[in-house]
Amino acid sequence: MSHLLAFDIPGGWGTTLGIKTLIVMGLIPVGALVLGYTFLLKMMSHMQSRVGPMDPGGFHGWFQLIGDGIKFIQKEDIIPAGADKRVFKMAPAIVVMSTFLMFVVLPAGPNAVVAGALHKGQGGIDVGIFYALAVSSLSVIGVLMAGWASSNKYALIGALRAAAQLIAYELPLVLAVVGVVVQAGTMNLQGIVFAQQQGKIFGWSGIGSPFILTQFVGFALFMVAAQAELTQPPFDMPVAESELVAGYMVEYTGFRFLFFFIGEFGTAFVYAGLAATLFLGGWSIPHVNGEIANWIGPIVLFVKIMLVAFLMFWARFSYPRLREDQLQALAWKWLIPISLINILVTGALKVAF
Amino acid sequence: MLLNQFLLLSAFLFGTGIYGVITRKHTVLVLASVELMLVAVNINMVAFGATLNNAVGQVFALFVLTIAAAEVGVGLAIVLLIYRNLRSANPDDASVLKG
Amino acid sequence: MLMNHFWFLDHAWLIPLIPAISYAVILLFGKRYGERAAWIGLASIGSAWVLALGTVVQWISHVNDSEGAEARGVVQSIGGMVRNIRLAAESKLHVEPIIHSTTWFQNNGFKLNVGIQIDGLAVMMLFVVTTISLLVHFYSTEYLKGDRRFNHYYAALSLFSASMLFLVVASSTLQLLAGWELVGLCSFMLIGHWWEEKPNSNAALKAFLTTRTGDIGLLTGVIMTFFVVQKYATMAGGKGTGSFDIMKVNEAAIGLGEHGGSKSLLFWCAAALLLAIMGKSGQFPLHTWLPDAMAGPTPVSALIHAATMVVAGVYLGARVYPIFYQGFHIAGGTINPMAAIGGATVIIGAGLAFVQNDIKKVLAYSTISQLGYMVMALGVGAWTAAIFHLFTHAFFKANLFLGAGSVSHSGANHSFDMKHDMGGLRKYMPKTFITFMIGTAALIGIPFTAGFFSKDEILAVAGENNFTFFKYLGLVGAVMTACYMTRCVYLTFFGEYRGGHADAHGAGHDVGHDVGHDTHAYVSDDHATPIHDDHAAHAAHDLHDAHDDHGHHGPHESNFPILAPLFFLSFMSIASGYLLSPMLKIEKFALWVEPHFGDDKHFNVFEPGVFKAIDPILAVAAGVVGMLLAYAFYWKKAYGENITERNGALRAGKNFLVNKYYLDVLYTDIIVGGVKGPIAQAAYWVNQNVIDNVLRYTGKGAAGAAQFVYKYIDQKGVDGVYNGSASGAGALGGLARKLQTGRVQLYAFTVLFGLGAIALLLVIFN
Amino acid sequence: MVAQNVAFWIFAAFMAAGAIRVVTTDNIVHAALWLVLVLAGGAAQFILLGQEFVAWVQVIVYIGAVIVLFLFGIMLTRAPMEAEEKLNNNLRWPGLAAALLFAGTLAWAFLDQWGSDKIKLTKPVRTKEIGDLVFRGYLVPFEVVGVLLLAALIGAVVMARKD
Repeated sequence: MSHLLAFDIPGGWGTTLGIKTLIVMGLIPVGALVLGYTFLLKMMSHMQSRVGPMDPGGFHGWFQLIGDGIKFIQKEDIIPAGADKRVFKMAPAIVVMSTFLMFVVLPAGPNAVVAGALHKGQGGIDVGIFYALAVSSLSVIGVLMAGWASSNKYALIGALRAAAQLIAYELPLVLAVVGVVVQAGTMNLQGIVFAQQQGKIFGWSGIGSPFILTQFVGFALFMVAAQAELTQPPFDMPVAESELVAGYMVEYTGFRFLFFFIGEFGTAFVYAGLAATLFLGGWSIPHVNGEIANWIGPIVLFVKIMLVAFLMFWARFSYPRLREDQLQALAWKWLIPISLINILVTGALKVAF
Repeated sequence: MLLNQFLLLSAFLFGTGIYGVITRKHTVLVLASVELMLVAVNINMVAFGATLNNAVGQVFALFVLTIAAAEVGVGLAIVLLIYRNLRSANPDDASVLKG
Repeated sequence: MLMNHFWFLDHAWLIPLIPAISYAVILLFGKRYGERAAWIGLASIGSAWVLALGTVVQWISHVNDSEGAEARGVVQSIGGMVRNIRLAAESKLHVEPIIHSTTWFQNNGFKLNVGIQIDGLAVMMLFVVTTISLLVHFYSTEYLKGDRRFNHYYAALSLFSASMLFLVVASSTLQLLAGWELVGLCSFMLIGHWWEEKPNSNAALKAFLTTRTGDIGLLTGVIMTFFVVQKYATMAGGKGTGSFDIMKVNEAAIGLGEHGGSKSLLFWCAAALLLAIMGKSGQFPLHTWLPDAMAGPTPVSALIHAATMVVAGVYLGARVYPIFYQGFHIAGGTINPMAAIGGATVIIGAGLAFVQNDIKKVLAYSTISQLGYMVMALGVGAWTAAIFHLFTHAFFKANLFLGAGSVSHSGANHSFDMKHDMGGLRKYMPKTFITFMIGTAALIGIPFTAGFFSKDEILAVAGENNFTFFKYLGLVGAVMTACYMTRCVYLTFFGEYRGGHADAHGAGHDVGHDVGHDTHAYVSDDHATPIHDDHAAHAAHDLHDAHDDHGHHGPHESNFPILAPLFFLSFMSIASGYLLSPMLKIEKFALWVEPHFGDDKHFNVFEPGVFKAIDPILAVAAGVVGMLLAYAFYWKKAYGENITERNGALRAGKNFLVNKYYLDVLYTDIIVGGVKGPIAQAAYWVNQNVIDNVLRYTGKGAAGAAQFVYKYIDQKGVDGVYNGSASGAGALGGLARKLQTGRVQLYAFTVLFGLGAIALLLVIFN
Repeated sequence: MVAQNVAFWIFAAFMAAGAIRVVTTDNIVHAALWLVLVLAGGAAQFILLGQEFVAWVQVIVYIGAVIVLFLFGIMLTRAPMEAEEKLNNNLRWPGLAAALLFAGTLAWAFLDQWGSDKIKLTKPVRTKEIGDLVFRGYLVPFEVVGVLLLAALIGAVVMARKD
């Protein structure tokens, strides 16, 4: 049974690949739905005193999300007359694909890495976090394609805003991670987890060395930048309903819109997972090793993801939208210099100690 | 795998890039064709690096990538300037030097 | 022991760091604190001063410990702090410097080290720089009160001190270069402190650009030092790797010189570095920036002239002295570029000081002259004497400059014009007068002041090393020094007070002092560019004037922040001389500052001179002669008033000096002006009668010939050829023009196709 | 090795098709998107060669930044939905000649020189090796490239700003 949890599936590479693909394709929507249900529907309703999402199905509006899903799927798939059909159809798939690809390197236990077979024994691919950030940048292409192919001014403006925003915030995102990488001495996510689990703080190994304690600046930068990458409030100019009527998604209906929805919340899920892995120790609990770690790893990771996601959505539902120039100024004048200084200080301390 | 299959692929891409540089009527596409040529060069370097079993090829490819990024930045700025001055992105319209 | 013997020496890097931090703090937060920002600067330089004092004490005890053989055990037991103490031949002992360096980066076997190198020379400089800087900081609190950029002034002052200290403790020539450039930048900032007035910004630019000329030399020289090391390492066998470490550079220079390796490399290296010294230390002919630098606030002038900017050049010379010593064959006793430049500067600077009406300019030219002494001393192999003169000169020149500032600030309505705004001030400001007189005495070399000992030392060692010419050159310089300083003192402190009534002055200079600011003395002095309508600039000075309303109530004594540094410096102007005097059998200074250049056996130039009674007698005689001359000339008017106006020869001499040897106007004035008069008359006659006739007949003959040539050869033959080739070229060009389609992509095609064809050919024929 | 060869030819076919479309399509945005395919194929080839790091650098720099800049530039100036009249000029045949000449010469030289050299992959290159190489052996070029990037950044800003 623990074989299955560890993604160490018996059988040829074809079977393995198939099962792994299925696992990922199943997990991402589930994660997206969990986040959507817990935070978008329940948390927001409580915070903002909304009654609608609390109603369907009786207890706490449990049916709301399922109902939404059914509604999206049964709707007609409309493609605007002036649209570039192939590009229009491909765009949501690329956005979702980027999310799926990111998820692949996230470790959920000592052996449980989807992309673990590449270098067995190393646990995951060598450049893990770098890979994740690289494929996360693919979604920009999808967004631009969607915005351009819709043949709609709002969509195009939204896509351009999204592209400018995603490029601007990718820098602090990557640079914030560099601090962690420098401290852990590896880009392998599994290695980063182990570095935190087995690390020491001033010689005391009681709680390991979660990098949130040493890289708190990096954590703050990562959270802000991730928020912007997700185009969530307060950085949601690309999809701003009140100005652009949902931006690049304006022409999408039915299951294509559902794709974007899943992409959005799935990406939030993965970013929360990355933040949990990079800064909170991932699946690990200090001093818990061996077979048992394979069992509780996924649970621990899930709890940490929910913790981080709570922070994300808390910010999302609390702050008003920034202006476009404020958004760029924040990235270029504050986050990037701060993250560069963070790298400098981290490097100096790494050499010093 | 043969080294040559990578080299031939890169030669093909390079040729395509040359064709694009000479024939495209939009400056951005000329830049894109230059990128094709640079990718061809990168494939060459990485293939040789793999043949020699070291990381030097990768390092050079990284330098090429960096320079490509800088080239695109400056190139697009130039394109924007040309567009602003001539209201056209066709390199044929920028023919002040015509004798 | 809580703090080991070497704590201050090991942590000397703190000394430049503290003022550097203060710079950042003042710059970033200075506005918030207003004038209290001065105290940040003062506190930082004060703590740097304390640290420097600590290094002095520890270094001296270190040297003293190393002298006795029984103390060696203690020193060695300190372990890695000192590498090892070697006893050289004839029990002559050079204490090794304390070097702490770390590899900044390395590439292919070459390591770039950065760190600190602390030895007697560096410790001495640390002491001088921090002391003068501390006094200048303190002085400026009063002098610049109410200035419009008070904070920036203090920030720049801090950075100035920091960069000079950084240069001093540098352990590699590259660090030295960095400090050097920073010093240049800071002097630019400070000279142009009141940049709103055009002359000031011009002066700053001139200083910067002139020293930059020299900096080219430094950059070249530093690069060449790398190859000096490489060459030496290669000579020793094996793969030679270059280095920028000063210790290695010095060792290599000595080694190359002793073993006859590549003298020309050493020579050019020394020449390049000499160019750097010329630029920075105001040596002829690159000295012209230094007097213009008077445009800055007076405390800055004191700092520049006594402790930081100009001294950097001499320090460089002392730091990598083996390069000069070997490159210029100083041991040979023949004239070498370094001594020649220094000697020329002594005379030239002193000569110019005679004709200045601006007290600061007198002092500026005096500095040039004294720097000439130092460089000359280095050039004649008197290392210790040069450094000792640097040491004493720092104190008395700072004393004089700050005294001049005091005179101007409190006595002369912020003017520096001695002729028009000063005179008789000894009654009004007796304390300033006394300190100024002590400084003057030291500069002239009155017996038993600091300048007497140090200048005497230079002359004595020059004589010993068979540089007799330079010895007498130095004596002539001493006569001139005494002369112009007596004039300066006379004009400033004796006679009748001439300032105070603006309308009593001629129109030419009233621009200068009515403005109520010292920088304008610069304008009035040149008489070249009287600026009459800079009232906008005056408005900016109003703050100062408002505070300074006493300026209109006649001359009076300065108050404590100005006088305290003066007293201290006066004390040092006398006391600092007693560290080295062969006459009195004191050789402490030589013992404490002599550096270790890596090869004691072959390189030992640090012996103080041997005392011979004739030397001080000559020097004193020179001083007395100079003073008597000036006394007769200016004071008693033995030749009547205005002899320079009446006597043609003297007038010419004076004009020569007033125009600064015509260096600035060399071509226009000499060539155009010299030809006027009798020469021109005679030339005109010859021209009219002889040449014209010859020409006339030659011309007629030539015209005939020319007609023929024109008609037949030129028009038909030559023109035909040219016309033909021109039209041919035109036709060809018309063809070639077709190629210039202006289509970028066609060009790209041509290039790429051609490239492909060449590649194909290469493949085929390979 | 068979699997890798198969993968290579599949990727190579995609890349070739993409490259041809980049230089022939009449829609600018489509051309940029085809270029994405070529670049992604290049990254895939790098992974086949065991050179992971440069593959992902290619993805993050080229696809994530360069192509986005292209699309951005195209859309900022004008983003026509319909195909333009023609995006190729009348230099088609000279261009083809130059391209064939170049590609042919290169191919000939390659075949001549490395006729049957095989790539024997022993182990993938670890990122650590690249770091060591860049920061030790190639430190100076690295610094120079850094300065170049800064210069390009400033240059691009200066050129593109409206005054």
